[in-house]
Amino acid sequence: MSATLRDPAETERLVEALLFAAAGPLSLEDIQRRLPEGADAGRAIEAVRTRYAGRGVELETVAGRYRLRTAPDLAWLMTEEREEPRRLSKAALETLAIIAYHQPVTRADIEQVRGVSLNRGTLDLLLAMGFVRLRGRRRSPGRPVTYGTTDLFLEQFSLANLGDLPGAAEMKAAGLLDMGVPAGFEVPDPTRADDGDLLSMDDGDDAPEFAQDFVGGEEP
Amino acid sequence: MSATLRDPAETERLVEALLFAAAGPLSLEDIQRRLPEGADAGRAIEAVRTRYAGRGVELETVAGRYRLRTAPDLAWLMTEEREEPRRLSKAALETLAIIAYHQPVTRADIEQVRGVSLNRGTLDLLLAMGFVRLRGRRRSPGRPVTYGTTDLFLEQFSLANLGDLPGAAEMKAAGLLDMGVPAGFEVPDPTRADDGDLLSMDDGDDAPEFAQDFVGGEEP
Amino acid sequence: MSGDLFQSSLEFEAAEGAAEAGESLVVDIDGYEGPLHVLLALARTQKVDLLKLSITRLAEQYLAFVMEARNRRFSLAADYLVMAAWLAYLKSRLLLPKPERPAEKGMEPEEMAAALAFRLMKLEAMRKAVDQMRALPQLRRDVFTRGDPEAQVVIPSREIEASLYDLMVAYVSQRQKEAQRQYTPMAVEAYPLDDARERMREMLPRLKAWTALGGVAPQGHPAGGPSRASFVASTLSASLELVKDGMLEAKQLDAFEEIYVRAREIGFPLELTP
Repeated sequence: MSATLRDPAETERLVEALLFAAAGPLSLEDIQRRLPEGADAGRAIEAVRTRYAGRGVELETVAGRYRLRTAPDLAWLMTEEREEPRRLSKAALETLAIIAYHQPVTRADIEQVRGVSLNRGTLDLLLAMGFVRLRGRRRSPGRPVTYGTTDLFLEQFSLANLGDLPGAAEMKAAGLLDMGVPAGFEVPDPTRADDGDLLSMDDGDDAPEFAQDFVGGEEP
Repeated sequence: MSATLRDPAETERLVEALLFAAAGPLSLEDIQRRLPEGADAGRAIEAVRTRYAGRGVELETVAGRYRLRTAPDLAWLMTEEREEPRRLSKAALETLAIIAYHQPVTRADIEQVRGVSLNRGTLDLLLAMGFVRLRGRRRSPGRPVTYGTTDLFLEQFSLANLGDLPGAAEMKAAGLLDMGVPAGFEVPDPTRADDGDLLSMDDGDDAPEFAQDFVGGEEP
Repeated sequence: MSGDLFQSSLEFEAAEGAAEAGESLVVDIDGYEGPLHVLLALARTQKVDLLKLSITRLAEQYLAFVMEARNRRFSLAADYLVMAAWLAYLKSRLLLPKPERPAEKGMEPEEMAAALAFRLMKLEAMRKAVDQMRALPQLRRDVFTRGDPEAQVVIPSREIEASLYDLMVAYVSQRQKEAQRQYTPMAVEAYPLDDARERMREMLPRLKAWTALGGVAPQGHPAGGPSRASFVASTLSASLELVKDGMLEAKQLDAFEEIYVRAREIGFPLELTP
């Protein structure tokens, strides 16, 4: 085995792997120390430098230490890509969960479950991302708008339909309902909610005249 | 400049740099989207794969996406980068294997294969580690929740897709991945002998095809 | 499925050795997940294709295992005993001559044996799969992606990073917080005045000397019932009624001071001092 390891081509492979996986630049000593006895680190480093010259990834020497980095002329390709992963805030995820299980829900319903007032931006974000939609107005004083989830929501969570949302039994099975839950804790079945109980969006009290414009087709 | 960018060698450089700078595996679309118009991402990826074959760093397909990683035979060299693996119990590993090879599976399926009831913490741990996910419900009485593996599972085990699970093809050919055969094992019950009922998995295909299984399935 | 690739675990070897030794079966029961795992270990000692397994022999081995475990006072879980009973039943059905006409319902013993063999094969396949999965190159154990975290600037994900599990956790935590916020006032139980009156009347003979009202009123019970304050209040009300009836005297040295009561000699008229 050691014969193979003194093989320059093999040593080059090792140096390549070390440089790639290192959390920062490595010195000649760092590399030599980690190579098997008898391997020529210096020569291997130069071999790696030659191999990568002109490629998309190059060997760079900084303050006497070595590292692999993307070629400087490709910086344009990289800078554009500094995008944050779309991560939902805790508040947004919690709001989404309540809408999913309790839909159709009003803003007040959500606030009641969460115990804090709902930041306007949270709901807007969920609407803008396409996970939440308006579902109609509730037949109750003030005719509040209700919210529900969209098909995109189902897609995101790989659900065939709302009936596939995990219920209380699964929450229990997943160990989430061990403590602090009152007797009679129930998870509503979102499929039971029927839009038939809701008024159409244009029926709101707070925009009565304006709404008429949109009903157009139904008017004689 | 655009002439240069459609040059396959240049596209290869760009793909190399993108893969090198990526925080996780990139899909073909991820790469194509970032390349200039007209560049052939697929061809460039294959060129990179060929170029790196046998080197200390190689191109690998995991969960249908691409990443650069150190060559598996150099594991011995990477002592300083190695993380202490999180130990999974024998029960957890067996459960993970059963889910991986049979997905989508229910809790009852897992228990049937192992002949013991599933410790509550086992599935929770796999869910919390992100190796297992909820996949939907089976269309059978009680509508039990089914489980499957995640992309993270494939990334952890360096698998291009579920079809690459070791021995999966042989097991399937030998009928070992069917759930229905051992009817009547616990209690002889002629009504259960009809394995047509028991085999009806959600997507009707027990070959673990990695796809967004439930997306666009049925409308509520 | 040959057993060659199967990597024997230590417990497995223990059972194997034990089974070959026949009577002197020594097993670490804790090493097994369940009866099926024991059966698989025992079946492997027959060194045949699991489909050609002698179920009767397996049943005997298993029954010996259970017997031995019980002799050694291992407490066996119920499912081990259920399996033993089932195997004993299966064995007897396999050994009995076949009835002239087939049983009207239920499976033939051969089918049951085949089903058992299938389950063992399946479990063995999964255990083999575990070993093979362990041998796969694992991230951060065998293979490594680029190490420099700051240089990783290309972010692949376009989807949001949230799983159904995250959604469930978010939902449950909200509902739990909601439950904690709900305040249900406990119905206050009062010490009935009638009870206090009756009790004071009974106590009168013992109140010859001035006695602090606090000592006269019943102590509250930590397990429930009326509070100490209610006991004191009702006792005071009852005492004042008795004072009015001329059966009790009460005095208080100053506002907020302790109130003292004592039984009044019968016959003394009530003196109303201004």
